[in-house]
Amino acid sequence: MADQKSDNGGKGAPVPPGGKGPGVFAKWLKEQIQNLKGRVKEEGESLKRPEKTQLFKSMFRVKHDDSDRSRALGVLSNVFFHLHPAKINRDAVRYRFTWGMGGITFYLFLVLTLTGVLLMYYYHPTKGQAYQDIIYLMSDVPFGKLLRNMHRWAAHLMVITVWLHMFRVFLTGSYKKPREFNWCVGVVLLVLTLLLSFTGYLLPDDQLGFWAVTVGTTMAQNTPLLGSLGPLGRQLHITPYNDVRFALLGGSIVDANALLRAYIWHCIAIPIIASVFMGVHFWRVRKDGGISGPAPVMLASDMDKPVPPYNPPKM
Amino acid sequence: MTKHKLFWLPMALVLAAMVGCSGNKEATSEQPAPATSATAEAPPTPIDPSTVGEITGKISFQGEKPKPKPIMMDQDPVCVRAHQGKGASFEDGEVNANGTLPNAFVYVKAGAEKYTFATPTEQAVLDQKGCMYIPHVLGVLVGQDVHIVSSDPTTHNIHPMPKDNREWNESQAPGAPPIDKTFAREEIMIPVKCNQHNWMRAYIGVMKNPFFAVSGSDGSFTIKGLPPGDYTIGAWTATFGEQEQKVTVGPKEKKTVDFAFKS
Amino acid sequence: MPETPEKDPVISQSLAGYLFIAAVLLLLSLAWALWQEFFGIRPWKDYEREFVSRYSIYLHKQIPLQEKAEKEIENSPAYLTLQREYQDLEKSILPKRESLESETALIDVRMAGVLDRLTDVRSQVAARGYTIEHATADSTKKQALVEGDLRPFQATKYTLTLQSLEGPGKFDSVTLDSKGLEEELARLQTMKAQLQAREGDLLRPLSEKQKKIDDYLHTQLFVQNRLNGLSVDQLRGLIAKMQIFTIEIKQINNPDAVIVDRCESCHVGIREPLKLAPADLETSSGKPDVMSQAFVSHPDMELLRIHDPAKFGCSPCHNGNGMQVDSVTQGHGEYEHWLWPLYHKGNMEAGCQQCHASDMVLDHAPVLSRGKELFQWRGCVGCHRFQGYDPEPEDLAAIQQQVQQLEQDRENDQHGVERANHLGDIATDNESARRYYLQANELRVAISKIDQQIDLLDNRSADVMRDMKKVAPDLKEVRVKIHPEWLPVWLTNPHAWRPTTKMPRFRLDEDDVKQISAFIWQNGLDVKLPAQPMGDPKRGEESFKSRGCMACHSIGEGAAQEGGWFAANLSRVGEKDNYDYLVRWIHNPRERSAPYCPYEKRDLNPADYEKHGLPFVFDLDHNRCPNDGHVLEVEQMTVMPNLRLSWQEARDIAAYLETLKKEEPSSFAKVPWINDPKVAAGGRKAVGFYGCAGCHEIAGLETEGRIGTELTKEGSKPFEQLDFGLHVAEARDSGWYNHKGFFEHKLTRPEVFDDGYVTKTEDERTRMPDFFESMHDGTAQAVSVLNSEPVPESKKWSESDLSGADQEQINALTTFLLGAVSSKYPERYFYLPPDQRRDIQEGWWIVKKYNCMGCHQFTLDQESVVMNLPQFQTPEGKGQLPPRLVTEGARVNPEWLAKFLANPSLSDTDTDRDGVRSYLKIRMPTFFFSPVEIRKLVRFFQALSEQPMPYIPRKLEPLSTAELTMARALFTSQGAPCLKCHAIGLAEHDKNATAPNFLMAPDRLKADWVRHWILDPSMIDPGTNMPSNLFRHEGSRWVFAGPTPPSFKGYNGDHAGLLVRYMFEINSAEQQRLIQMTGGNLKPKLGASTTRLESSPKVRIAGGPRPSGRGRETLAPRGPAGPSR
Amino acid sequence: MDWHQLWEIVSTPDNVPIVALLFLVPFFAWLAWQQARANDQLIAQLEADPKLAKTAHRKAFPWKPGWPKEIQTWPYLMRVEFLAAIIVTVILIVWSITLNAPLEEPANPNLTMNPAKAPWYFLGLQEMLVYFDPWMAGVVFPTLIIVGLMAIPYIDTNPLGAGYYTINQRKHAIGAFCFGFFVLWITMIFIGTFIRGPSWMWFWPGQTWDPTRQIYETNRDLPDIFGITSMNGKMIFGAFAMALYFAVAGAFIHWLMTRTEFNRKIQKRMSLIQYLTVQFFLTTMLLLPIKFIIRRPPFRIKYIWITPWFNI
Repeated sequence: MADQKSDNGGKGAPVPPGGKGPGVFAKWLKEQIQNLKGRVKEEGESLKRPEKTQLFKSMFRVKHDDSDRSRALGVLSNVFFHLHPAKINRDAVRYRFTWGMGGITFYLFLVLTLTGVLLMYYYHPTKGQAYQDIIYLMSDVPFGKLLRNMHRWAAHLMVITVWLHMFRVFLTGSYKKPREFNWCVGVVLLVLTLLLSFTGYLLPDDQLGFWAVTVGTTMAQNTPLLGSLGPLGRQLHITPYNDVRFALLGGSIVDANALLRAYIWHCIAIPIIASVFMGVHFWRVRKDGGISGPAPVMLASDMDKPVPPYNPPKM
Repeated sequence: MTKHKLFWLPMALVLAAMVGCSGNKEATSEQPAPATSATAEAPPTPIDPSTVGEITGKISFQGEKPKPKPIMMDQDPVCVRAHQGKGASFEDGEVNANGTLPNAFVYVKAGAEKYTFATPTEQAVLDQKGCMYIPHVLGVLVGQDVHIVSSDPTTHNIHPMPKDNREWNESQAPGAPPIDKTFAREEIMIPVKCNQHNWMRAYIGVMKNPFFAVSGSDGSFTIKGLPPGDYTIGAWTATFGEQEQKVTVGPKEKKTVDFAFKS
Repeated sequence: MPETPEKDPVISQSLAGYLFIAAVLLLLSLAWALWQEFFGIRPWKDYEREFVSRYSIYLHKQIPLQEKAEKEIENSPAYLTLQREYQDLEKSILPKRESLESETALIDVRMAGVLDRLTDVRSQVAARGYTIEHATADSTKKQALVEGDLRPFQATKYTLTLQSLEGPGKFDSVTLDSKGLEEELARLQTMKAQLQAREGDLLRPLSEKQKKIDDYLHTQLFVQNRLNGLSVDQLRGLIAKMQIFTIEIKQINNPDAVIVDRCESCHVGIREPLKLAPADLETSSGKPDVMSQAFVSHPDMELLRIHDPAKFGCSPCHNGNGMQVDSVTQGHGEYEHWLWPLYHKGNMEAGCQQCHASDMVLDHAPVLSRGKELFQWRGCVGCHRFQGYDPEPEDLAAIQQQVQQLEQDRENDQHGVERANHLGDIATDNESARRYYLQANELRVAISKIDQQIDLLDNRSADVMRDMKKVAPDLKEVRVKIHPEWLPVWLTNPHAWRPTTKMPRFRLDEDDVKQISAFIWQNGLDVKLPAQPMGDPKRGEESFKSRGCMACHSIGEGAAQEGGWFAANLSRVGEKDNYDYLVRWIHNPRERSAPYCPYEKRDLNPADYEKHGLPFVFDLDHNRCPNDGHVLEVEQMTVMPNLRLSWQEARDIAAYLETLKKEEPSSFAKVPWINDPKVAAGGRKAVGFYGCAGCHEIAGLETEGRIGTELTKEGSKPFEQLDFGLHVAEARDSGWYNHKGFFEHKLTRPEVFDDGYVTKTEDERTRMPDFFESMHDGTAQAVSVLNSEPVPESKKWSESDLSGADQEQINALTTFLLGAVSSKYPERYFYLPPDQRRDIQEGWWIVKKYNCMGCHQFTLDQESVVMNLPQFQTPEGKGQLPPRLVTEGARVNPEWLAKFLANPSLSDTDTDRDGVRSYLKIRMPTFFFSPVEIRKLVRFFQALSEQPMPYIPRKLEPLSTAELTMARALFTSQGAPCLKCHAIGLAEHDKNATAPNFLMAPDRLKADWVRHWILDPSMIDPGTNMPSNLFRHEGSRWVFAGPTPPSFKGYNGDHAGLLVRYMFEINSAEQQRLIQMTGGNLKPKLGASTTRLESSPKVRIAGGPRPSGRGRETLAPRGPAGPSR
Repeated sequence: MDWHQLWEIVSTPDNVPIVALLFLVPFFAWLAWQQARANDQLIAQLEADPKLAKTAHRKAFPWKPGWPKEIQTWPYLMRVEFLAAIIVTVILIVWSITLNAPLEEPANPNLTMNPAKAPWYFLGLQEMLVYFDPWMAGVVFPTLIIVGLMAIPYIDTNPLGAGYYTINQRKHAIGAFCFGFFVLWITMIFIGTFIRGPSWMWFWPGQTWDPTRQIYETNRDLPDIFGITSMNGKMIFGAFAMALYFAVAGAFIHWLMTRTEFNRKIQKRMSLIQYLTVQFFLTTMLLLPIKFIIRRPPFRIKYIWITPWFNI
């Protein structure tokens, strides 16, 4: 906008010719109005191309056109998009091949973070209050019910998409060299996803969560060596008061401390850990050559050749 | 689970609606109460006097005539004096010399509901004389003034003991002004006693229609002015129970209805 | 890319269509979410909106009607008079008021003039003063500045033209300095205040009058039952309230008890000041719907007044999920995961129990009260512990334990004494020896204290044992009491023999019946009762019907049944009972054949007494065990009281009862096996198994515990833990898979949850017997009946069809059990009042225990049994009714009451009479209350009438000689009726008496009450025989209404007061004098036994009266082997 | 057939994901199978014709010369991602509106839920509790699963099949994984959710979940069948039985791994440790269905090997 303004700015506001009679003044006034109309029209015209405005340019830095360069820059110079390469395998955009599960999982993680943060405003991880808060959330908080439902179902959906993602990755053999390590990171993320969901289960402090967690942690009690009921636990003087279950729950039963621990794990610790691993996961996807396929098929007869003839790792 | 939850809902509604309806009735009967009962009474139903009939009859008594039971009035010398040494006997269970019953209350028990009657302006007098209520049996209309006077130089205490009406008792010292009372609801019969003289007894029948009579010392009674129609006639006695008979009265007809009581 | 033969599908394919569809779907789903948020899960918005509109319409409809009614009232002479008075008053004060106001106005103007200048002066003084104070620290310099600057300024004089107070338009000119200005202002202010005060005084009567007018309007509307007495203005106010009604969640929030209830978001009208019925808030089409149901007012506003919803909320009482408002199902908590669904309409009162567990009788909860009563009466408590019920066995056990502990302590202390003495003896120096001896003495004192404590505990255990009752008869007496042939008949099905019995039917087969009968028979005490001569059944019937037996017992079956429900129906008693036993029982039901020793756990026999050289005498005065000195059970554990009848009358009644039979006892099957020990052998196990000892006293099973589960918190037990047996699926499908369904089915047919099991052994099946057999017509039918509306209370036992009565009982018991929960309220919300109300709570338990309400009315709406009996319907009959106890606490002296309750004959020697109302045929029996219960009862009556305890009589002014003469004259005058009805101690006169003797008044009555009583007895006891309006109001005093004796001439005192004072001075001598004064009228027989009434009876509370039969009655035949002593 | 019961279980909000899983997993398996078949056909074609193999576009996806091998991320990938995000959002919102997240009674340690179930994704582990001791099912197996999953890239010495769907080239790998994923994981979850009722009893779908149901259940162990009663005898017998199992299962797996020429080629590329790891994981995996079968009627065997410290 400033550009256009500077053009007109040169004209300035002419000094009204004083004392030459009303006729002259009317003429002058008409002229000014005419002038102003022109400017308004001109600037209004420029608004039709917002990408030309200073505001737009300051935000997006690159031109928005169909040239390859602009498109590549559009991805690379964007903090959110630049995890992507500028160009990708032509068939990698096919849902049929990728199932989109990795991306959806990440999207669900974002949804969960958003809804989770909003839920945290209304939740106290204390015995008694927690349950009340959930009821409050469901009946009072604007969109509270929707928030809670979305959080719950997104979490379930995320578990499913993670599994399917892993399934797809296995089926396309994408863990193979050089992506072995990223597969391991993926497994860690899978575990973290399950733990995230599990820790969230207790938070409403209802029977469902209580007994699910009780069942879950009773298994932990049977850990060999570290659990009070596990093999060799007794021999190592492991009791219900110093075993791994106690460490998980902050007590020998699922109670206020367990609630607090679950809360902190669920809202702070695991999300941070998962974010770190996700960062690594995505970074390694890029560094290991983008997504693995769809790659050209290999033949058993190629097996002895040292390097696959196609699709070498880039960058 | 959901199924019967849903089932419960209409169930509850139906129940609620039922209660609601009954509540409704109560409410409506409450609201116009002042309109009907006290302030604006329905006008009396016109009865054509040229068609009215009449019922007469006798109350006979079968069986051995019970001996009159004397009243021991020595609790209050005034009463003794009032009878000049002759003494008095209980009216309940009394049988006339001709073998009929006095003090039977004969009334139209059913059949006259469609008529309404203006409250009579004349008073029904209940006297206390010689420590006895006179008359012994008295019929009045709902809302009619009962004028209670005492002719005795002793304190009486009039105490009706109704089931459906308001209960009260009031003392009436010698020379005290008469007591005027009304009864708001129909009732057969209200025993009246005296808290001072426990032998004293009267019975007041509160009626919605004026078709009633008390049998006299000859055991006969007459109910006049009955419009033609089917009636149930009741005859009440203090000692021998109550009887009823059905009767149809034609225009200007004079019917005879006799009752016979046994001991 | 021109050379591309085909377009590249990956690049050229447009996703626009997909994106568009996805975006549209997204928008739609967002819109749906919004709709859901604002309407879908906010149904209460509709409710509130509807309420506002319907309620406004209703109010608008009401206003013209109310206006009409108001007009009528406003046109009534009384109102017009008030109005006129108001206007007159207003007119009369108008000139004064105007002059006051104009004076005030003048002052205001003048004051403004003064202030105008003064404000300026004050501001200048303050500024100058500040400058001086801060100019220098030197005080002399300061002083100089003050003198030089401030003072001259203050002294400056101003000349002002001010409004004169003499009248408007007049001015005076004054010259004042700053001080003068201040003074002038103060003067004016004072004057103004005075004027205003005067105006206030002037106007006060006016506003009072206005209030009177408003009150009159409200009162008249209220009396006419018009919309709770709301005036048109108030109705308009309600409409205005509706106009500014905000659609929002209406919430009760009490953080103190963690209650958040939003019930009023839909039930908007629940607390409106009007009584709203569904019809008042129907839809525009004129039909009541769900909403009009929801909008009604609370049915019991009084209940809400006591339990302010702001404090108590809704859901803790009604259950449901008070926070949820997103659907009716959620709000009412009627979904799987809410443990506290809304109580069913018929069980609504269950909610009261959680806080009112200590109450036996609750005013606003008749169904729950009935359930509580039934739990005791039907003997549920025999098998199921319930906190608060039948505490005596546990108390007794605790006392025994304490005694044993104390005895142990005593022994230890004894050793301590010996040790200390020994140490003292061998001590090396005197100092320590003295210390040891002191120690020994201290221990000896401690021992004496322990001894006293043991005594106290023994006494308490005697009390507890007196209070301990069994629901059913003592089976130890079975051999002396009944015909053995009857036993199997009864056990097979008690309901067949006596349909109304509270004995339930145990599902016994023929063998069980034989074994149990034989066991009980052989286990009974083998004693012989003296043979009694036959009485006169005709007289007996008369006695039975007039003495009050029928307050508890009934006669006749089906429609012909007559009498009380509390005790057995005696229509067939002649088929089973021995005459000799009946005579003893009627004469004194508490008499046992042998005492029971709880320490030795057996019945004592004459040999036990003989060993110690004691006669075989045991009663409340001889209640120590000859063997160990502990307290014995010397009474039958029945609540049946002693009517203190003579032996002859007892015989008459027994003879009458023996005539009551449907068939001859000889027609029962013979029982040759009854004495066969082999048959009895299996009976012991069965008797223990079925818990017979819970209700019956059975030799050898006295210490058996309760066999059922404790039910104190049964309603809180998760119903998943309730055993529905094979009915789970059915229960789920037909909607009774919940507490209510469980309780109702279990009560209807206890074995219902054993249905269908083929593998359960007898022992695994439920032992609970059938209480309500009339409800057995198939489970499904029972359910449909149970889920309908509650049975009206009028359906009582006397109904020929028991199912109605049974249904009522099941519903009441279900309500009670549903309410037996751990409360959601904090404990401080429980109703455990610290004051007299606690006495009321405790008293009701005793009143219910002994069925006092069979004879007495405690409130007018509570009907006693006897008042409905046909023999009490005539005027004469009504005169024979037992006294109403509505104001008993205010009427009687509590000390006297305690004596009376202990011994209603008020005499040790002459017990065959009623101490107060000897003229009544019906008789206050002796209940042998323990001191504990007497104390509670006395407190109960005092508390009911809000009388302070202990009672200290008000001192009455003694009568002067003149007054005494006057009082006597009045008492004996023709006009005064007192002596006509009140007993005076002359048999001849008292025959016709209908009121108590005045001799008792000083001890028995409270003077204040007596005064109210004689002024208007029918206010206190409507329907009483006592005449009303004996006095008339004359000025500030009450004057006798009848002719007064000449001595009253010139007397200015209060006649009623005079009489009361006189009554409290009457003694036997005075009474004699009165009798003489009446001349021949009362037929005094000089020397007649006026001593019959002891003016202060010496009553032994501990032992109660000694019934005349106990070794005194010479007529009583005494068999050589009899238990008499 | 208790349809009501069945509907109640299926419609429980928390079970909806499992129902979804029942459709999603087969669908995606089918999707993968289709692509794998296309690829396998292509591979067969190319293997048969080495000349063609040199020049052909080795993908089942169509390609014509002149089409770019790579395309711009913006907009071609981004728009796809965007579309996916919108669809997921729509699904989530609709799901959230129509189904409420469960909220049961407040936690109550005194009121045991029957059945008390873990979150659905752990029900496989809970189901394993029936067959193994808690320390095995709850601790050892989960650990093995994680470790085993992580080990996959390092023990799979087959270089073929990277980046495309195929079955023929990776029969064993895919077979083993699908066995683990479908049979041991999804099926167990399915059983845990829909089959296991009160007291963790086996209810066929449509049977009423009756908490009071009585079933014949006996805890006998393998040694008991052979009449071995002494503790030591049992221990030794069990050890022997386990050794036998591992020997047989190992031989079976070895036979599988060396069945074809291609298999042998792959197997030769393995180091000893890789080979042993594969053997260990596969034999352990096989243990589960075997225990599952012998636990069910008519065998009803609880443990194979009993020691004072642990039981298998």
